[in-house]
Amino acid sequence: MEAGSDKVMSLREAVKRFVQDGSHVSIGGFTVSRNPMAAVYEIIRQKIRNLHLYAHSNGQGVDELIGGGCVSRLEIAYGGSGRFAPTCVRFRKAVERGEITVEDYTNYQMTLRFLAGAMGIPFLPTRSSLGTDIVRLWGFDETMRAVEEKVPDKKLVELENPFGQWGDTKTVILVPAVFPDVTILHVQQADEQGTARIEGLSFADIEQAKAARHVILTCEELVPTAVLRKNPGLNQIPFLHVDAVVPVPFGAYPTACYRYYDYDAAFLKAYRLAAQDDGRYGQYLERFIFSVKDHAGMLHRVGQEQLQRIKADTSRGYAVGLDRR
Amino acid sequence: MEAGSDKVMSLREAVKRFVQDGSHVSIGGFTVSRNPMAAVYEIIRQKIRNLHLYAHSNGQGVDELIGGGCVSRLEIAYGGSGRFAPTCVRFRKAVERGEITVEDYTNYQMTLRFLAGAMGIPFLPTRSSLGTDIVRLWGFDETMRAVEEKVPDKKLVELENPFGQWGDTKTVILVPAVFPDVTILHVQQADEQGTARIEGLSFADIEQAKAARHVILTCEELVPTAVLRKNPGLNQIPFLHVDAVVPVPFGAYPTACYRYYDYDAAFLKAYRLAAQDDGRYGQYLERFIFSVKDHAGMLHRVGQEQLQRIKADTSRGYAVGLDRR
Amino acid sequence: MTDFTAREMMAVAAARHIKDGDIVFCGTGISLLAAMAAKHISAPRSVIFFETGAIDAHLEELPLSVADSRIMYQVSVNGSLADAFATMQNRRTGRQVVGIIGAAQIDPYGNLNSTAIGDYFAPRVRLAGSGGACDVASLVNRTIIFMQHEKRKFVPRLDYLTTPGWIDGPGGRERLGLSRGGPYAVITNMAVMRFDDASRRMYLEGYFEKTTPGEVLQNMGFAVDVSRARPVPPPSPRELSVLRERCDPQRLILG
Amino acid sequence: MTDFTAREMMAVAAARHIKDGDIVFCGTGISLLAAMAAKHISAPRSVIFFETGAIDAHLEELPLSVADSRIMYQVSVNGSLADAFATMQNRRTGRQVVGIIGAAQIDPYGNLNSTAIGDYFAPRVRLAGSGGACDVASLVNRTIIFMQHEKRKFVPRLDYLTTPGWIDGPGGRERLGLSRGGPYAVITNMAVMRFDDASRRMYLEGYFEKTTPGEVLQNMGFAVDVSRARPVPPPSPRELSVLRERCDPQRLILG
Repeated sequence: MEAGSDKVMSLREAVKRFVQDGSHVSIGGFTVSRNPMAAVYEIIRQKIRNLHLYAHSNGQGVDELIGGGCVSRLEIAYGGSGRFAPTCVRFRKAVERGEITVEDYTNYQMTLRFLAGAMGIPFLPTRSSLGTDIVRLWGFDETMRAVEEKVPDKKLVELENPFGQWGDTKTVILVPAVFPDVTILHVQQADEQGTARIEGLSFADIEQAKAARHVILTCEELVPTAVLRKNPGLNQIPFLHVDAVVPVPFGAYPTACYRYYDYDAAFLKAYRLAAQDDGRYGQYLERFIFSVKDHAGMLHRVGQEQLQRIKADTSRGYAVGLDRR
Repeated sequence: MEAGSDKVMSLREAVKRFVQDGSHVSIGGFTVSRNPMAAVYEIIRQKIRNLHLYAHSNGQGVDELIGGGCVSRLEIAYGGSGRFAPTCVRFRKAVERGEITVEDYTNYQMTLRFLAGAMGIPFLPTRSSLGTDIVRLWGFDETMRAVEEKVPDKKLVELENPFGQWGDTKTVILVPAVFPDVTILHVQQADEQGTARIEGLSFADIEQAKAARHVILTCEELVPTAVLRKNPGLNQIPFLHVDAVVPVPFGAYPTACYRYYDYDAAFLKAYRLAAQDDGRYGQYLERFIFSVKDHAGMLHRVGQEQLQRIKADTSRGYAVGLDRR
Repeated sequence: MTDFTAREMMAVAAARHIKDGDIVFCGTGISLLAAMAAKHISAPRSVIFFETGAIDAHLEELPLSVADSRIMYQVSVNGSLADAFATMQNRRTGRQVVGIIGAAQIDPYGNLNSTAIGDYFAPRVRLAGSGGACDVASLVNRTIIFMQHEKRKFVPRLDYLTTPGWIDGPGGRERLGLSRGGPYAVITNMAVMRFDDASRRMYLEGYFEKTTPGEVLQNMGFAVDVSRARPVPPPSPRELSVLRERCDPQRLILG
Repeated sequence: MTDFTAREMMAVAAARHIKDGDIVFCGTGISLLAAMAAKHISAPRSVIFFETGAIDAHLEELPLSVADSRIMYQVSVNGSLADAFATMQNRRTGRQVVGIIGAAQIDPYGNLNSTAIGDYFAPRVRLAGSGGACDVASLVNRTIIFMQHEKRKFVPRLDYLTTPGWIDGPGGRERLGLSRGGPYAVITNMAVMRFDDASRRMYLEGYFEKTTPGEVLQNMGFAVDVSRARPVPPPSPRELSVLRERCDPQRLILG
C-alpha cells in the first residue's frame, strides 16, 4: 500500500479487518522468538475458526493458535518450541486426535515457498528432500487441491535438471510458492507508513511479509519516519507491503524480542504443563485470553515483576543470568 | 574459508593468486558506484588476458577491463555508465570490432544467475523476457557450450509451469546459475577475517560473492572484528566466503563509494573523451595505469585537490553541490 | 511564461499519466523528472522507485545514474537488485508499478530494441542492452515509453526484440505467458501515442503545440491511425514552475 | 575425575569428529556442547552455525532454542533462514558444513524419522517434523547423528523417511540426485556407529566404557557388524574440564 498514516490502528481492528474464518495466514518468528503473540491471542479472543496456517518453525504461536481452536489446516516444517517443548503439545494432540490436517515440509522448503511468493513466481528449486516421504506423502489429497483455489495442485514436483549436470545437480525438487491472505509479524520498530526494522535474526519474516496479500505489523515501538529513514540499512520491510501498524509493547510475550526482552521460561513451562491436560488448558485460555480485553490485560495478569525479570540487557539483547531451568 | 588473519594481503598478491588468464570473473558495483576499480586497474596492470566476465550493469569497471584488453567473453545486462556513457565506449567499440563475444541477459536475470550460484542450485525461474530475442539468440553457440565446462549447455530454457496456473503463471524462463572463479568487490569496511559491511545499496554484490569459488574484497577501511560484530545487522557478507581482504582507500575511484566519496564527474568525462580515440586511450592507460605502481600512484596522478572535491558529506553520503555538468 | 521546451512538454505529458499511489520505476533522465513532477502535482502518494533497490528516495539533488549515492539518502529500505525486481514481479506490488523506459527502436506494437542495430552477431551499432527494461516491461502493469520521434526509431520491424510490448497484437502477451502489463503510452518530442484496445497497434492520441498529425507521421517508419488525435494541452504555469523550480532548478536534465 | 556421564561421553565423542575449519550446524542440546568443546580443544577455527542464520555466534550463555537471542550476540552476519540454508546448499561453503542432528527412528542405512510414529495419516505419536534436519542431510558433506540407544529407535524400516541417509545402500544417494554428503557417524549413549564404505550399512565402530558389543546389539532392532568394534577412549581430563567448566558450567544441557 502507499505511504500514509491511516495504517495505524488497534489490534482488534486489524485482526477484524484482515483475518476471517478460513483465511490463509502466516505468522512470523521462530520457536520462542518474536512470534506475534498479541495478535495470536487476539485471533483466539475473536474466536476465528478454520484458519489455513503456514509455518516453518514458528513454535509457540502455532501451538497457541491450534490450542485456541482456530486452525483446521497446517503446512509446517517443525512443530516444536526448542527445549520448552521438543514437540508442541497442543499441536501433537490435535494431530493425533485428527482435529487438524497437516502437510509436512522442511524448514528450507517453507522458507523457499515464502520466498517464491515474495518473488511472485510459482516455485523455487532445491536439492533438499529428494527420495524422502516429504515428497512422496501429501497431507492434502488431489481432490482437495483441485477444489481449493488457494492450494497448489501438487505438493512437490521432481524435475530433471534442464541444464544437464549444471550445478552438479541431476534432479531438483520444485517447491510451490505460498501466497497467504495475511502475514502477521511482530517487529521491534515501525513507522506509521509501515516501514519496519527487525533487530537480530529476521528468520523468514521478510519473505513472509512480501508473499502475502495483506500484512499486519505489531511493533514494540512506533517511531517517526525520519528516525527509521536516517539509517535505512537497518530496515527490512518497505511500507509498500504493509496494511496495518499496531504498537504493542511486549507484543511477542511470552516469546523473546531481541534487545527488548527475553522469553519467559517460567510462563512457557507453565504453559506446557497446562497444555498437557484439556481441563487445565481451558483454564489457561480463560485466565490469560478470554477473560481479558487485550494484550495489556494479559500482561497485567502476568504481573510487572515477571516482566521486569525478562527485560533485555541493552548490549547483549537478552536477560543476562535469567533463571531458565 | 575459515576465520583467520592470513587473508589480509596486497592487491598485487590477491590478483596474482586468484585471477589468471581465462578466469571467470565477476565484479561488484553498479554503473558509477562502488566498482572495485583499484582491482580492475591492477588486473589491467598485470596484463591478464581472456577473462570471461559476468556483469549486470557494472558500467565503469566493465568498460575499463575491456579497454585494457583483458576480456574476451562477456555475459552482461547493460553496458552503460548512467549519464556519463549511455553506452560504454570501449565496450561498444570492442563489440562492433568483433573483439569480444557477448551474451545478453536482463538485469534481473543476471541477478538471479548470481543468486542461483549463491544458493547452490542450477537455475532460478522468472517471467521476465518471455518472447524476446534475449531468449531466442544465444551469444555463445552450442558447440562452445558443449566444450566449455564453466558455461551451461543452454542459455535460457522455457518451462511450462508444473503447478498448472499456480502463481498466475503459465510459463517461466529458467536462468542458469553463474559460478565465477572469483568475485571482486569493493566495500566500505571489512575485518581481517573477511566479514564485510556495505553501506547504501548492495546491488548484487552479496549474491556475486556467495556464487564464487573465491572472493577478493577491497575495502576503504580495515576495522577490528569487534567493531563489525557490535552491530551484525549492518554486515552483509560472512567471512566464510572470503579469501583476500585488501585495504585500499579510494578503491572505487573514479566511481562513488557511499558515505566516503562521490564519483568524479570530471575524471569520468575525461575518460569518455579518451575512450573515443584509440591513440588517446593508449595515453590514458599509460598515464593512469601502466606508469604507476599501484592505486596510490594512480590517485597521486589525479591529485589531492580533485579527491578533496568529491569527499562525501557524512550525513548525506555524497558530495553536496558537486559540479557534475 | 507559456514558452517551453520539448523536454519540458515530454516530462509533463508523462507526469499526467502517473496516478496517485503508483510505484514509479524510473531512470535518471526525463523519466525521473516526470516522476518528481507527478509527486509534486497530482500524485503525492506515488513512490519513486529505482531498479537498484532504493524505495521512496528523498532526492535533494538529481542523480545521474540509478546507482548514484543521491538515491540512497533517506529511503525506506536499502534493497538489492534482487529485492527491487522481486517488487516488480510480486503479485501485490507489481500491479502498482508503472515503468518508464526508453529505447533506440520501437515497432507498431510497442516492442522495443535497446540492444543492437543491424545484425546482432555483427552489429552496426552496439547499444547498452536491456538493463532492467525487459524486466519491468515483462513484469509490471503499465509501461510508459519515451522516444525521440525519428523515422529510423519508429520501425516496422525491430533489429532485436529486447523488451516485450504487445508482441504481435491481441492475445500476444497472454500466449507467451506474460500475464499482466503491456505498454500504456509512448511519449515523444512531438506527440503522445497510445495502443488500440482491440488491435494493440499504436495510434496517435495527441500532438504537441507547433506540430501536426501529418508532421508526426512523416517522422515515423510506419503509419498509425491519426483519426483520434487531439492537441495535447501545453504545460500549465503550475506544471512548468514545479518542473523548473522544484525538480530541476539547475537544469541538469532539462538542459 | 575420570567419572563421567553418558551425555558427557556423547558430547566428547562427537567433538572428536569435528575438524578444524568445519562449519558446524548444530541444535541446542548435546550437539551444541560438542561444537563448543571441539572449538575449545581441537578445532579452534571451526565455526558454530545455526539454521536460523547466526554465523559464528559468541555464546556467553547457552541458548535453549536455535532462535534464542543468545545466538544473535556478536555474530559475523545476521542472516535469515534463506541465507542459512543457502550456505548449506552452496557449492563452496556446503562442503565445509558438518551437520549434527537427532531423530526418533534410524534404519540400517542411517535414514531418519522425526515426523510420526505409526501411520503418517493417523499417527500414534506425532513428532515435531523435519525442521532443518532433512535439509542439512540432503545438502552438506557430512552429518553426525545423535540417538538414544533403544530397540524401538533402531528399526529395520522407518515409519516415515524424514531425512535421507545412505537410502538403500551403495549409489542410493547418487541415484536420487543427492550429489554429496551422507551420514558419517551415529553417536548414542552406548556406542559410536559408522557406515561401511562399500555396503553403506551401519556397523559398530566403538563402544563406551561399561558396555559391550553384545549389549549394544541387544538394544537395536536390527543386527550390525561388530567385528571392527573397539572400546572408545573415555573423555580425557582436558575434554571433561572444557565441557564442564567452559561449555556448560550451569549443567543446563549436561543435566
